[in-house]
Amino acid sequence: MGRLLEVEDLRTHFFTRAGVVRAVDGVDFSVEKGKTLGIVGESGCGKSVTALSIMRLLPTPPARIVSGSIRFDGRELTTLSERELEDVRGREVAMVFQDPMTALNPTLTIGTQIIEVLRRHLGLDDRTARRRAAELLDEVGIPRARERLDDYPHQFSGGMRQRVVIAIAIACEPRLLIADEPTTALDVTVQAQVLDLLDDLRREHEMAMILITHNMGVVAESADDVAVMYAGQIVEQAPAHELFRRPEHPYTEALLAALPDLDDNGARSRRLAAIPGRPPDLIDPPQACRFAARCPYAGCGDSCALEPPALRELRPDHRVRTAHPASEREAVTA
Amino acid sequence: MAAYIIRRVVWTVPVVLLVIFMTFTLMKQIEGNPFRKTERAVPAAVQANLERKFNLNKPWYVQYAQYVKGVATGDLGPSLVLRDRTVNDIVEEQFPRSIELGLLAFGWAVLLGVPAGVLAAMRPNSRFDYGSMLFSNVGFALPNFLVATLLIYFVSVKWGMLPTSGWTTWQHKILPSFTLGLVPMAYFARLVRGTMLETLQQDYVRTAKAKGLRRRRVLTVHVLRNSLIPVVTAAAPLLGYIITGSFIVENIFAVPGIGRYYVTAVSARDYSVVMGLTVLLSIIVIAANLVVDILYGILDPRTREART
Amino acid sequence: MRLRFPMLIAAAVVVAVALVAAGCGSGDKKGAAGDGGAKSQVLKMAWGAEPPSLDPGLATDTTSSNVLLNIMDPLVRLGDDLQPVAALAESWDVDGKVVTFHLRDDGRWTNGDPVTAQDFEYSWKRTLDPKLAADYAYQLYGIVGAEAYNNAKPAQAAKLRDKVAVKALDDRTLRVTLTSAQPWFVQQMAHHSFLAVHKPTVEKHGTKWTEPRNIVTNGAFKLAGWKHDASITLVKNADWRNADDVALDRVEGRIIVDGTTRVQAFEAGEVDALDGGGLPPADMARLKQMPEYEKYPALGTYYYGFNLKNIPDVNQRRAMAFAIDRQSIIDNVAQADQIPATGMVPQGMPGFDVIKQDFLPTSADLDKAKEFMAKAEDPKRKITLFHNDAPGHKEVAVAVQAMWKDIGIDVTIKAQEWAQYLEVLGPPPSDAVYVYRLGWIGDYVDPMNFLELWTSKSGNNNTRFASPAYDRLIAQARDTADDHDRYELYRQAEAMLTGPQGEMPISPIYWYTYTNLERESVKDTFNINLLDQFDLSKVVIKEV
Amino acid sequence: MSATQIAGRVAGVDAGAPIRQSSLWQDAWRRYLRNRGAVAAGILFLLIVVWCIVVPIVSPHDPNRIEFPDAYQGPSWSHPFGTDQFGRDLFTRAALGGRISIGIGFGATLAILLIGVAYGAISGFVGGKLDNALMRFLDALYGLPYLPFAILALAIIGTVNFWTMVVALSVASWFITARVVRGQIMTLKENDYVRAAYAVGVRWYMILGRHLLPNTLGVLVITIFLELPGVILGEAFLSFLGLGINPPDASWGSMAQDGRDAYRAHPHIIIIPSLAIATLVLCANFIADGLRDALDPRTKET
Repeated sequence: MGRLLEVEDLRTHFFTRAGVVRAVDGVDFSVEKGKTLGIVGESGCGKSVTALSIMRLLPTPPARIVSGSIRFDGRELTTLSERELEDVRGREVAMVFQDPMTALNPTLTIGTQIIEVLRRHLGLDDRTARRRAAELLDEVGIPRARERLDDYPHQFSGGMRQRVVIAIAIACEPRLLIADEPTTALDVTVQAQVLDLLDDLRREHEMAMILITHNMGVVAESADDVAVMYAGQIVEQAPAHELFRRPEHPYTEALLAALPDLDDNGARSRRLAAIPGRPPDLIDPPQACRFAARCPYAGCGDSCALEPPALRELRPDHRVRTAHPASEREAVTA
Repeated sequence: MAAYIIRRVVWTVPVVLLVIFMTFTLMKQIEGNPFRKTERAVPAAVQANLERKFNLNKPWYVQYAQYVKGVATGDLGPSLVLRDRTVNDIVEEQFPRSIELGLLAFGWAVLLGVPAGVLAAMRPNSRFDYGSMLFSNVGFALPNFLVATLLIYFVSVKWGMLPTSGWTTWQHKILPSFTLGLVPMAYFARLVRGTMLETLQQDYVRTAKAKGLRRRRVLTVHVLRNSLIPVVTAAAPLLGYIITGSFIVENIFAVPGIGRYYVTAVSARDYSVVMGLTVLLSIIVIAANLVVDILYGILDPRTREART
Repeated sequence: MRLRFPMLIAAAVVVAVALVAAGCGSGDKKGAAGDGGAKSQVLKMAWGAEPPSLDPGLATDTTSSNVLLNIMDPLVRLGDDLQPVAALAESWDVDGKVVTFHLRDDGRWTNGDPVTAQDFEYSWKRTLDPKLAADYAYQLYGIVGAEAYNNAKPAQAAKLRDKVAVKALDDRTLRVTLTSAQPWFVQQMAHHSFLAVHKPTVEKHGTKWTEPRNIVTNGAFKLAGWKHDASITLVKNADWRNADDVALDRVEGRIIVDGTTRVQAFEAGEVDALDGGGLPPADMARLKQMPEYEKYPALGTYYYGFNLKNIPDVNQRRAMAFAIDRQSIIDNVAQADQIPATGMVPQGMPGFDVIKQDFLPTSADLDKAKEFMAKAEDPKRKITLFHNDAPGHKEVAVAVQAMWKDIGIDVTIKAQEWAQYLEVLGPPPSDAVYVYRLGWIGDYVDPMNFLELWTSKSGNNNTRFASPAYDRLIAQARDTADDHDRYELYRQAEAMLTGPQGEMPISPIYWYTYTNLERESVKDTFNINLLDQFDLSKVVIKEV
Repeated sequence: MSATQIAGRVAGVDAGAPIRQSSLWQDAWRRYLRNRGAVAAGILFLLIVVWCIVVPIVSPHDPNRIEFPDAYQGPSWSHPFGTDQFGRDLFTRAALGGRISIGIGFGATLAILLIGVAYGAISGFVGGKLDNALMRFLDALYGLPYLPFAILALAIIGTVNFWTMVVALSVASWFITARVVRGQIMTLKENDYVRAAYAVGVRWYMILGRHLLPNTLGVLVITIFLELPGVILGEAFLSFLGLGINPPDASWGSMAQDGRDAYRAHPHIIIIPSLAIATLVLCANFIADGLRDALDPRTKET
């Protein structure tokens, strides 16, 4: 099993008038071919910025990738020119955005919006592209696909629009699909359908996927590996079953504790339960562990309030960034 | 959409009638004798002959009925002052020149204003952005009589590059149309920059980029098209600007159009010309509104259903 | 893509600049100058207005009049001394109230028809026709039966038409019977209202007969083009009776209404002469320095009239007339070398030396003014001054306002646009008016034209001045054929207005001049006469 | 407890209720102060107004006194803007002209607001067929140039003074304002706190006066500065066409008109009032932009 995407020490900062916002500050992860990586975290933790950094879709200025590398299939993305990137986007790596209500151009038919990507990357002629577009719509479960090609986005419901967005994303059979909170803006009833659709498509087209969400339930269902982000950094990373069975980081524990019952379908709609306190200001993050202020175990006489803990591998494939992982904690607290 | 258009068209009829009636009533309120143009008193006999000739001795409702009938059949009546010509003659000969002036002004505005706005939006806070926005703000604020005066002095009188006035060759048309186009130009530049910046931040533009579309296609198909919709909507009010601006520009540049006639006709009490021009201007603006609304519906599919 | 938009614009700018540069390279900037050898006789001039009508019966304004007098042949023109000079009429006899004109036999319409006495009879009666409703029909009221016909109800029109005493005795003899002696009648023939029109053309084309494609004329020039509000092109009429003496081949006229725009066109070399329609007063100081500047005396008086109802005391009126610094207004405000006016009848008018009163000062005489003011009974110290909003009047009003402040009178200036203004002036004038400004430009060369304004029945007497003695003087003058006797009557009349014992219903301010810009190549031959007429057939473009 | 108070309570707990007015305006003010261009424009605008008010009072020159020997002087220490053809001090006269231009500008803008608010409020509040009729009428007239009607109005009134100018400039300029107000009222009407007020039986005029109109205030403040440039330029156009107010008073427009004929020899006479107009218009535009950013929460600063 090869690594399709390797992100190393990615730092994406926003240079604003108020100061430098370290939105992503040293993130490492990789995605295996055909596997799903879930990235979880509260809003503002940098997970979307990470996704947009991979796509190089962040507005520059103010955003800039200050260091790190993103290798896709061995190819360094951070140094590609805009023109070279255009060949990667949509063709090799595609993205599904959070809000289907705004992700589609309201003045163009959805047909046009699918066809343009087919023509761009696959060089199809108009007729073939149109036929393929209809097939794609059909594939993502839109009834009467051929007729609906000439409809405008506002004539579709939110769930249907997200299906269109997904159809656009998979149109050129990309090897990596980044889904950035694909269900957040949708009605509870359609969230599951869209997730299932994504999972099916991933399997069918043998794509790898990065699923970004703030919902542990979503991750539990579809991800092979999970990375938990907090304040611009990954705080815990493990295969999904391992993470859910033996969470190590207090933040992960809190996230999981807020999830009542994994088998309960309603759980997917549950937002993260409130954890007391707020994430730190990313303009001037604390020198110490960024979770320290909210960590119930911090300040127990150790160094974590002064110097930042490193990401360490507790077990094979299970890495965590805390001075107080659960497995080492019993002894102390006991 | 069709029903909407029909309804709008039907609504213009009472509005036009109302405009005619209002103008007619207003004109009747203005004191002054259209037949006394100089110090010389007009003998009673001459006055009576003139009033008979132009039907001014009839009751007002007869005059109004005659006038409405005339407008309906495309006859705006004779001029009370320019005795060799009817209002139709004046409109037919001089209105095209005003339209040409207006279109050229509009051309400047689109040719320079829109690209300036687009470029400024593509590089916000750049020097070009500041420069073009400064130019746009100043262009918007400077009264056009000053602009006209300065342009004529430097370009024509001092440097001798273009004629000072008149409307015959294309060289004659550059300065007046540019002067008149300055305000719409400034307006377009600001408007396009604003809408374009807004559009650039839209999610669907990010989607388009994420699809790997070439930058040119993203900008032309996804950004520009959507940014220009407000520009189309702004065109109708701008028409008003251009028409009123032409009052001064036509006078200063001796453009034989219709704008400056308006002022002259009001002060000469040339009732038929004033009414004819007012009604004509109103109909044009009303028609322009209609066209803009329809265009808007075509450009932005979201509004189509809402209006049927 | 990054570069395309800027490049597009840069390209557009480069192309535009290149075109402009090419355009001015090939443009004939300096007008008629520049071609070697014989001067091409093409005059480029600026007309001050669109002619409202080129129908002699309907025209009322200076521009129409000047175009007409260059494309049509009048019976008589005015010489330099303002005496009548033979034109289409080779001679005329005056026998009391009967005037007989003898036409030349070589008068030709541009379609080849001869110009006949019948043409004049037809034209004058046409002008008087109530159905044509000519504004200037009253110019012909001196002819027996003219006023009655012009007044006619439709039913009687045909009958009254035949009673108008203008008769073509044969093709070349025109006899006119007048209501009184009217010694100025022959000079009046130089006015455009007395021009003939071509009957078949008028009847065929109706109101459109004046369009260049239809018009038939009989003068030194033909109307070759008339783009309304834009240009008027005249070309030499090779078949004209005196064509050999006409130097100009073409007159390319542009219509430029705005004074400053006209001056700019002249200075940029686009036109070689203006039509004397007045230069912007505010720019006069500069223009007067130019070698192309030219001024001509005019028959015209710029005056302030008093509403006698609101300023009843003659001493206050005298005081106000004395407080006006006429010379200062001319030097600082009007600036066109006008002449300080001390009476109603302007300098240059035949008989002026007899008629003139030397009572009013040319500069302010504040001592006298205060003396008069002291004598005034219940002087009005808060008054209004009305003027129309045409250029220049505001400035004079502001100056006079300041001058009257010196004798303790507070003036509120009210500007009104022309039509409204005339309504307010009446006669009788509105009670809101204390003082108003007007001017009078002569129609014909006789003091009568200026003095009859102040008769009690005159439609131009906006002062409420009404004196039976004055009316009698004017009536008497109308029937006095002898110049010397008539001038004496005029002197008495003028004295009743502006003399030491006069009622002072008006305070004259200045006598007009015409100012113009003329290229030095035409300056000698382009001349404007006292009645604001210029004869293009005399203009020659010289080498300078 | 009165019905209105109850409605207030209901409104207070509702999510759609407006934030307390004072804090809304305080927030707006803070946002405005952060916009440097708008602040500079506001200060300049105030300075011009102060100049117009103060200078004629303290000036050593009588603005209407004629001194021909001093005519057409260029700028100097005693006459910072030079003098006009009568030797009158242009610094003082420009300030007086500013009083008139700005006065007419604000007067006409307020008149436009009054008509526009009345029309828009009635249309939006009553709704239904009346609204439909009023709006179709507005649709048709939208963009109709106001200058022809202003010229007609001036001709009818006959004399031109401050008030007739205000009437002339506002008579056909209120269409946009009416539309904006109507739209605002329509949106506000849908708010739950308004519904709640209805539910508890608050009278319509109380609803209009207490809940609807005060909430359009922000839009109206913006509108003032959006309309002001047009009105000031309109007054200048009319004056330039010779339809301005009577001497010896002068607005900037009529001063510029005086200056055009003399511009070749004495350019300062047209340039100074024209630049004054331009500066004022520029300031008003910047202020309007600043106010819009400050009062409209949708537009965020970048």
